Amino acid sequence: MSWMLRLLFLAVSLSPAALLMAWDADLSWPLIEGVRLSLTLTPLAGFFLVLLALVAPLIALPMLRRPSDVPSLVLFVLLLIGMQLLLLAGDFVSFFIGWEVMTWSSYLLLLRSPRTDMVTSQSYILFNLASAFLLLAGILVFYSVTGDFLIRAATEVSRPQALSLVVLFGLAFLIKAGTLPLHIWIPRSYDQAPDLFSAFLSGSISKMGVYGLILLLTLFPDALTGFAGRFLNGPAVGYLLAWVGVITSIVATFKAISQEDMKRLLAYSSIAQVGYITTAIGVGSSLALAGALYLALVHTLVKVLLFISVAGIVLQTGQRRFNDLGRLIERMPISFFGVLIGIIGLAGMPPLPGFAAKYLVFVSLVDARWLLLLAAMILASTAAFIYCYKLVYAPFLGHANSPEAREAREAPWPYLVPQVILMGLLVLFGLFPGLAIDVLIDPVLVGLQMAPIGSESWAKLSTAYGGYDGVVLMLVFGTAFALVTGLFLLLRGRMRRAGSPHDLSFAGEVPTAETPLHYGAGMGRELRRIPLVGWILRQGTQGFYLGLAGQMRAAAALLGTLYVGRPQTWILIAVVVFALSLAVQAMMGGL
Amino acid sequence: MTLPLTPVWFVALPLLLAFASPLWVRLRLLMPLLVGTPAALLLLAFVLLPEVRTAPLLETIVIAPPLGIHLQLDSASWILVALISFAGLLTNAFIWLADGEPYLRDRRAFVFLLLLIAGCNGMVLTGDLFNLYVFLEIAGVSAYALSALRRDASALEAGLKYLIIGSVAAVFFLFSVVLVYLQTGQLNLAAIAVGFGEIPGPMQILIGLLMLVGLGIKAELFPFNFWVPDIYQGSHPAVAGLYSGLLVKVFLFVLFHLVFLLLADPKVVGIWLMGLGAATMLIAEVVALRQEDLRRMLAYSSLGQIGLITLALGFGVEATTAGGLFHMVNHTLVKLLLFLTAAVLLRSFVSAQLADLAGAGRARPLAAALFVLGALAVMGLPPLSGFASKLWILKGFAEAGVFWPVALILLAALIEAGYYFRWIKVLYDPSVQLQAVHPVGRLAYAPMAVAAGLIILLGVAPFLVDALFSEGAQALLDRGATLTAVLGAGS
Amino acid sequence: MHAVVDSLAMIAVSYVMGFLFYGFYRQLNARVQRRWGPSIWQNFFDNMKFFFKSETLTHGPMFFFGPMIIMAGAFTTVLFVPFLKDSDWLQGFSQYGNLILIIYLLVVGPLGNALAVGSSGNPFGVMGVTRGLTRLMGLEVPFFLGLALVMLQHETTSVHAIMAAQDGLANWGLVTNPIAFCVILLPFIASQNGSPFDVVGAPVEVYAGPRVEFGGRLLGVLMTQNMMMSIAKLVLVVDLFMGGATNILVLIGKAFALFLLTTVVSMVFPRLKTEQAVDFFWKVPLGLGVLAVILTVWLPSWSA
Amino acid sequence: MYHKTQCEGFQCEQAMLEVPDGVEAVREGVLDRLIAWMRQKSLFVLAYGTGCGAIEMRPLMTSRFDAERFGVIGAATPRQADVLIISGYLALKTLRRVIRSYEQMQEPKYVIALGSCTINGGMYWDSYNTVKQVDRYIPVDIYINGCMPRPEALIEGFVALQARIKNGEKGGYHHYRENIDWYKANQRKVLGDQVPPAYTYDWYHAGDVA
Repeated sequence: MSWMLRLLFLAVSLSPAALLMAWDADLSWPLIEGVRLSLTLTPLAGFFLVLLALVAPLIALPMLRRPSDVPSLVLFVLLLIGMQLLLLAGDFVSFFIGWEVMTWSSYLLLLRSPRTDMVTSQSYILFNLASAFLLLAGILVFYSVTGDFLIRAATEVSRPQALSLVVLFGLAFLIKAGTLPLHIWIPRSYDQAPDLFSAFLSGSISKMGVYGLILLLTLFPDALTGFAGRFLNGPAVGYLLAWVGVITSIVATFKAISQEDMKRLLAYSSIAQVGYITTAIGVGSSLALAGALYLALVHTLVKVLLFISVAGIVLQTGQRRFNDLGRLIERMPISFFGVLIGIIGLAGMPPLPGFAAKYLVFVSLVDARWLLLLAAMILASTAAFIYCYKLVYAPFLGHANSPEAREAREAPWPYLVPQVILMGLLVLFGLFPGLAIDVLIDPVLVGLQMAPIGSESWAKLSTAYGGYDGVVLMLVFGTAFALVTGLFLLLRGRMRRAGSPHDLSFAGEVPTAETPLHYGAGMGRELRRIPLVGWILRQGTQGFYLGLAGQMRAAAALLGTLYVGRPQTWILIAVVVFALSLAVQAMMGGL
Repeated sequence: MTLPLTPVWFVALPLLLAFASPLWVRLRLLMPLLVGTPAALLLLAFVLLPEVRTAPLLETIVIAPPLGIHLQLDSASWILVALISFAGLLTNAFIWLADGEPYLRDRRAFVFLLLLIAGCNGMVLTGDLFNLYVFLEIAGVSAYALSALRRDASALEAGLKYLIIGSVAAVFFLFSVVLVYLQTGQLNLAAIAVGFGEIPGPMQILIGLLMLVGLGIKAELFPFNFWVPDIYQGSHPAVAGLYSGLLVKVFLFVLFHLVFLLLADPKVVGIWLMGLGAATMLIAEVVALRQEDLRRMLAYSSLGQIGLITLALGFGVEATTAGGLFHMVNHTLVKLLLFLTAAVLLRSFVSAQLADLAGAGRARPLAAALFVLGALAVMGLPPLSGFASKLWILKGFAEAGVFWPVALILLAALIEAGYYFRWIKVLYDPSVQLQAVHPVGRLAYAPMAVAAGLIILLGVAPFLVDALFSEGAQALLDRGATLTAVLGAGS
Repeated sequence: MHAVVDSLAMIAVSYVMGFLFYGFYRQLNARVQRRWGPSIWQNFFDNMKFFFKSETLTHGPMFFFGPMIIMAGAFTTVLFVPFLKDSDWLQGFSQYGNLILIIYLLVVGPLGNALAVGSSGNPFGVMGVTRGLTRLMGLEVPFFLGLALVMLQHETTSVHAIMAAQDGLANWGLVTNPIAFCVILLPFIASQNGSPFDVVGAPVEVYAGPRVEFGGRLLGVLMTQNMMMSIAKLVLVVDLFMGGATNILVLIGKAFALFLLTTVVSMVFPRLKTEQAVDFFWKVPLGLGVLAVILTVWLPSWSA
Repeated sequence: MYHKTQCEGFQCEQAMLEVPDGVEAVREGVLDRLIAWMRQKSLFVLAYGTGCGAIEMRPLMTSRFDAERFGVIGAATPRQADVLIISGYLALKTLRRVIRSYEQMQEPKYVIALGSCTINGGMYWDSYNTVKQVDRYIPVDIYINGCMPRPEALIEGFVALQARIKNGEKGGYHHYRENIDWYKANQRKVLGDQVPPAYTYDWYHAGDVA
């Protein structure tokens, strides 16, 4: 029975892939009078469906590990169905249905974690529902303008209508994407969600906000330039959006550095990465969109890889704080490589595809002549090195700081298989930066009626501003590495392994197991002394939102006093209201 | 002898059975009969459906209108009648199958339930103002009694309070009936409708206000609904579910029936009703944020939904009205489901307080899952039925280009999410290991499962029924057709 | 074959230039301090001594591979920077790369080595790495902004194309875009680990910083890559701002001139703390960069 | 007057350790000579200020005496250093650190002991807490006597050390490895259980003395 269930679950997790292969027709389903759901597959949605198809089975596999949580499996299936509906939506109602199914099923999945607390779950669902309801409002405005629910470019829209549409849709998608200052639900929920589900949250669900933002651009062909014209070489409204994205990534990056918990760090890093994507979308040129899609691809692969690795660590050690881990490189080598490849991709280091994505975005910023944005983005992406390093140093290197970390074993194979596959994919895309362009991104750009990037060969990424060759780069680096290592080993003299991890230069002192040798938490503490960073880290939106919630509760208490338990008061109020209405009518001259 | 299948059975059958029941002594036969009556009524409703869809059914009793009494079953009232029978069936089945409190599985309880059904059916069907009052009292009195059935202080207090406020409402309504009769000399609704325009303006306002206060109290509109939480909390949840799911809907329907029938231009009061609806909705949703008792929370949530329906019906456009009617049905299903869940939880854990239910999801997974389903539906999240009706309402507003109700409805839904999800979170609190005190039979879940199944079905395939609601809305809104049907073409 | 010989030649040239430049630097430094100083070959001796130490301690495989990665990164960087203009020689694989790639390659090695430092388990080393990354975060912003001004000026990221556009002194980047040069100058010094931004590896600050655990041959590798990487950066700036070089002597001359400039700046100023350095980068060079953007990008577009 | 005819006490052990004059120079080939030549050109010094002699290190390294001329330059950590300078008297407390640091240095490594205190305790000859004779605990390659020796003397010491390295003479570290048990016994005698942990030297026993 449970065997069948597992098989079924795995089959469903493969459904996005199957859909991608087999989809060739449009479906439609009547809902109520005048509302008909129609399903179709656009190239843009196809791209995000590819991401989903890649990720879903990889996360489903470790979820199946015994003892598995059957409600989680059911909810995950619902979530997948919702997301596929969202991506296949040819009209806004199915889009919204998919969006909402995704929202509530992910919320219920979030509750499956024993760590989720009230503030987290409430902020998750309220922000997401706020996003959904803004979306619904936008859809209704759209409906009142065009007269039906089909997703298509709105041509005859007056400026105020277009503005309200852009604001409503934009806010909805920005909440989902988690840009500042609407991000507050992300770190908490990514942190406290079930470990594997965090991977899905960050890898797939956040991409839906990105999908929405790009979709928004297609709704109004001149959405970015239409309102305020152009700034330098790009759209003026996009300039604002790009700054929102970049500030998001800067702030989130610094917040990430100061975290002391692996999953929270990854959560903030997720916000930062989506910030880059938002920036690229703001630029809006074909180069920039290619960059945005590329970033989305890389971020999906990388974040799923990292979250699964981290889930493996948490599974084996029960620890998630940097200070409680360490030295896992010897105990969990494959997970180490997972995280290593992950952070190389995350940091956008060549030769992994993260670099190709960043390259496209940088070039598009130069092309748009938005150099200040470029500088700000560089700030975020170099500051990201610090948290990337922290992520690999604190759990895997250094000294083991807890008994669990000293005795941990490698994660079970359902955790390792997805990691190995994702590492392979990252290396593949890194070697062939043109592959993703040619196969995944150019069709989308053509579908959006933009100039494709094109690639002369899969090994090459080429733009008007130049490009690079991934295979040559990898070959040169690999040869150099082999050469250097070989030469080094040819030299005379003995290599000796230190007899103890405590054989350290420590100013003549002898460190012991009690000496605090792990620098995991210290990383980022120094940063606070930099005035700008210190200022950023002192800010927060939590106070505002908690205050809002407090005001709401105060209002509830105040209004609640109306509902007293005395019949005489009820009658009194009824009679008084009756009398007052009569009096008012009388004064208005009605009587 | 063949019994003609006419609308009169909707009132007569439950009344007959209820009053005849003391003659039966042997309970074994009686109970299935009492429980089964709503099923028979539901069957009857569906048998009559094809006829109703072609033309409204008029059942004249003794003399033809305008002098005599008549029952009118049109597409709109059919929805309500079917709903009443269905809700009664579910509640009866639950009480019967749950094998719970003995005072509820008693003959008296079923008698009162049947009376309640009879009263509701009567109110919906009748074409006569005074009859309306009579049925209103029948339904009211049986409701008071149902509240007070449990022999303890809180139930008696609830019953007494309900009696007081209900009587006040009835008095207000009776005054308006008297005034109408004085002014027009008619009691038949159609006839009054024809003559209503000739009543002097101030008197119209007075009558309107009296009716509004009377029915407003009963239909739980804002400044008159302060009694609701107390009563819902004091009554047994299954009964409270009937109030919320059934009784209020009936009064609301009556209110709007009167508005659309009596007034040549309902838009005049529509805006005020919309305002009342919006206020009811927002205030109730906000107050619900702090409720710590499941029944009170559901009561406020119910008020919120009533506000939403008022807002939709008050707009008086076909799409919103159809959506509003659809939402009535959905809300009935959902609230029945939620209150029955509350009954299960209350029975299992003795308390309905938030703090005492923490972790209930692990001890009663099915009940908690059904609660989640109900909560999602009541917030109007797809793919459940609440979404379809809400979408219909919102679409109606959007078509008309009126966006303030849209904003308010969405805001209210967000606030609603604030407390429903709080409850869901607490139900699934992992830190508490809760043990059920009393067992609950598996059969008790059957009625809830039926409601849940319908919620899902109507959510996924609302096109199965949407024509009914469109026709219902047309029937409700088309004053001329009703007048013609009752009074003949010449009037 | 050509590629192999060419690559080896580039590596050799950068190594020789590296130790000679550093030897010169130590001489000059000594003279400024009124000392005789070591011979100009001293860096070569030091380097060779480390390569031939008879004992080398490691802290595990990652500790060993870190220096290998940084060395491979240095080789790769050198090979992706074109040393000469209009020549078949000393080009390496630079036609397969671009300026942004080179900037990132400059960081690959140090990050690889940071793994080794972490693997050693010495907190002082990790502290040094953190400081290094923090400084990188500070310097990269104005540095990249300055280079972006160059990319914008030539509308390409190809170093070859930028070099080709600067024929004749009048077309040197230094002349056509002096403000960009000013923007990158100080970050450039910092990226060379020069004073006043040399807090990262300073012996008295955190016990030699990232290199605390490295000794023997591994330290030799680190020294080598440091010298080669410095040369790669110098040549890059020569390519971008000083019109590149047509033959090796010109290259050495221009690189030496640039080296002299940075050395003089380095020798005059005392060391800054990490956060002071970062703050400085975000105020002065970045402020200059913003000014440059306003002057060279915004104003022309508004007046147009 | 007391006149020493025979060795007595620790002096006998000392005699055992002393390298006879005119040791065989370990010269094997051109490469070794080249390496030795480069080694002597570059001496990285680990200079812990263990005693008052450390005061002479500063003028040595700075402009006036400029040891960098000889390729002598300071190193921050034992891993990078070639020469350990024991600058004056060693207390028991510092001895432990010095041993630890010495063992952490990478071979080839040399020790220069600076000042009389390192030879015989100097003015602290009767202190309960001062190590009187350093080479009982770690091997000393060059003694530079004086209290304190001038920087010129230090330079002379370095030059002498360079000459020894250039000639390919065996450094003190060979001694230390070959007689590790004796050194450790001595260390344990004064330090008790405060001896630095064994993992820095236990590989000596594994053979493979390169």
